[in-house]
Amino acid sequence: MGINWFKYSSPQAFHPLAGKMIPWFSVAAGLLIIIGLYIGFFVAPTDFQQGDSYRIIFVHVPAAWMSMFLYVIMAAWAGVGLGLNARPSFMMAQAIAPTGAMFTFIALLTGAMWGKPTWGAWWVWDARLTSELILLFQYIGIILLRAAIDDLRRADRASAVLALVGVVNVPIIYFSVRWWNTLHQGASVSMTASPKMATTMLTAMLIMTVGFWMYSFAVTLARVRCVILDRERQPMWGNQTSIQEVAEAR
Amino acid sequence: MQWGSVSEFFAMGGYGLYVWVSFGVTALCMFGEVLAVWRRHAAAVAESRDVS
Amino acid sequence: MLQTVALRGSRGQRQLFSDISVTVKPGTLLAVAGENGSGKTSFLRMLCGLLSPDDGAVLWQGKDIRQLKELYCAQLIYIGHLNGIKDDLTPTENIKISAGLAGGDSSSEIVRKALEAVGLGRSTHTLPTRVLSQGQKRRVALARLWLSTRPLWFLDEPFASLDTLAATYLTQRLQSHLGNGGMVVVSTHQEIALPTDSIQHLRLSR
Amino acid sequence: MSQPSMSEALGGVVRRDLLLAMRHRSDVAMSVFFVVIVASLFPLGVGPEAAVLRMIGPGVLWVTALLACLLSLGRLFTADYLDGVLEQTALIPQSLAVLVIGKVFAHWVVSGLPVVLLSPLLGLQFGLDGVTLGVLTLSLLLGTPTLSMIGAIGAALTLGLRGSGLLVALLVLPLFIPVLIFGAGAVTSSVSGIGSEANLSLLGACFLLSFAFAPWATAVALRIALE
Repeated sequence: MGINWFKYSSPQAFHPLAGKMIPWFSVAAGLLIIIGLYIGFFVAPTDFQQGDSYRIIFVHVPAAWMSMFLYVIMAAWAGVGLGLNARPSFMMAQAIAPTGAMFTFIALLTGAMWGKPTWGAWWVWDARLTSELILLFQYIGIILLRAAIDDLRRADRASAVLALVGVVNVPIIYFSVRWWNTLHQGASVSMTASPKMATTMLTAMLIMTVGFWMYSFAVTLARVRCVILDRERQPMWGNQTSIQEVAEAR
Repeated sequence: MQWGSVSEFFAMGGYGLYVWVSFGVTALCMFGEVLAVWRRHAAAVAESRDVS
Repeated sequence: MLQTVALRGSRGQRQLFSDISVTVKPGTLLAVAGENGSGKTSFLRMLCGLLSPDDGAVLWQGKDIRQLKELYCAQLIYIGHLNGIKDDLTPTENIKISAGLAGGDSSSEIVRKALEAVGLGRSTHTLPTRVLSQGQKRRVALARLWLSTRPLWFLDEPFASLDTLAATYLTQRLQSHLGNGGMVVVSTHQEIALPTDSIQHLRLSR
Repeated sequence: MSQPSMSEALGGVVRRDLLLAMRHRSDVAMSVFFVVIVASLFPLGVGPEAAVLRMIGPGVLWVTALLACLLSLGRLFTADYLDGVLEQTALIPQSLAVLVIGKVFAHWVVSGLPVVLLSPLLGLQFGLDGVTLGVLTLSLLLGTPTLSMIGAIGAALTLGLRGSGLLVALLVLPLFIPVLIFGAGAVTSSVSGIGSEANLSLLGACFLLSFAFAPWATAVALRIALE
């Protein structure tokens, strides 16, 4: 188990490869988000019930989806890292966390912005909102745990364990809050009560989501490059030339 | 196209504040993140040049 | 037989040692030397499976210890830098409980004999370990060796803070262990007064 | 060679920790006293209206028990880590996850059980009736071991870190939420006369789930901390 399977897919080789991929993802992200916004604002009609406030969902829903996707992907990398003792997958997990936390924050904030005109309250203890909030706490916990550990190896592995524990926790929270809401009748407001969605709206939302995916790829890859450089700088392999190469290959 | 004028577009049927704060903050977060990663990378490259 | 195959270890970002291949045969002792910070402790912890190597493997009877897990733990005794004893328990309680956890005989009689064998007088057996001196605490930790029937011992600086008398007791115990076909890995700065044909030296340096 | 049976190993770990707790009785008294004083502060802050107290009582008592568990988590592994007993525990030829269960159990007997036993008395301060007091005790009896199990993961992850006390709270509190919801929910539903069986069985499910996964995760985290 302890064999380093990724010995040959070295970070030094990955760094320039990531550098080549980032521009493509960035351009794709930019184009898709512009198209998504165009459809969202100019093609999609005004909702007869909610008026134009519903347009917030074009960022809210994709951001909420991304926050969960990214958490699962981060946990998957963490699990691979623990299972195969592979440092590059820990680096991926480390690079995903801040972007995931950011999307979670966006989802919460836009949720409040959508909730105020729709429900008349900035915040309700809805199962989705609550699990989103806990998701943010978990992202922050993982980032803080990593920051608190000086030894890189331990930091990688400890935050990986926490990420995996969190994957079990979030669905449990979702269902427990739903259960709790049915107990406290009256306080319960469900987002599923929103009206049936028109095809154009769905299209805009999906295009925005794909755009956010591309954005996440680009930013995560760019951050992995920073992580690689930061880690190489300390003479792990006692190999100074590799640092030079990485810097040149930029 | 449902917008009669530019001001109507920005008013968003009375929900302008909510809509534009949402989109604004999202844009701000994303651009901020890109900028932060960019600067971090530049700093990391500069430092690794110093080391070698 | 204990073997290491191209073992590489690091602490944080710093590489300590690499490509260490040694074999410890029954009845022999491996003395690990090296300056402070050369990785003696890490090497010993790696051999008992507390630390995983960056590269290479540790083999017990030809099998990787990461596969053997608990079976391997049942073969070894590790006495590290930290004594692994509780300050608020008496030496008797400490040894009794750790002998029980090791699955060995933990009758009062045997525990008393072990403590006496390291030169701890009866009056100290029922005091809280907290009030004993460093050397006496070290003796309590080492008393486990007198209860053990396990073949493989890892001792990290066992002679540190021991007086000459206690050091003699320990050397004698090591000798009888080796005589019974046991294996010992010791990290030490001192010469060990044992027949030279049973000692193998390993020097760690970066 | 010599290998302890599972019960021998478990018994040894539990016995040592309980023996140590007996030598530090004041530590035990502290976590109990913490719960009593915090639970007594709430009525003083909120006011003496019986209806209000009865409404907030379940939540307050549960949050208090949760905080008491959180505060005592620091003691779970730290001493063993510092004096080298933890690495010896990791070398015991038994699954470390099983030994973790032993340690958590001993810890719960010392820090959780006194709170459970005291809870009917605290419930009286909030004007809970007889049946509800029973539900409160039962919910804590099911819930506090779950909290200790989950908390052990956080305690192991933050072992030996700077500011680990605060960090462990940040890591563990999100994981405590389902237990809090079902535990306080059981008592609340008893107060309002609805049956509390559903909440209690969900609490039991949480206990089983934590029992199945938490010791294993804690063992992994402990090995990481020991490296």
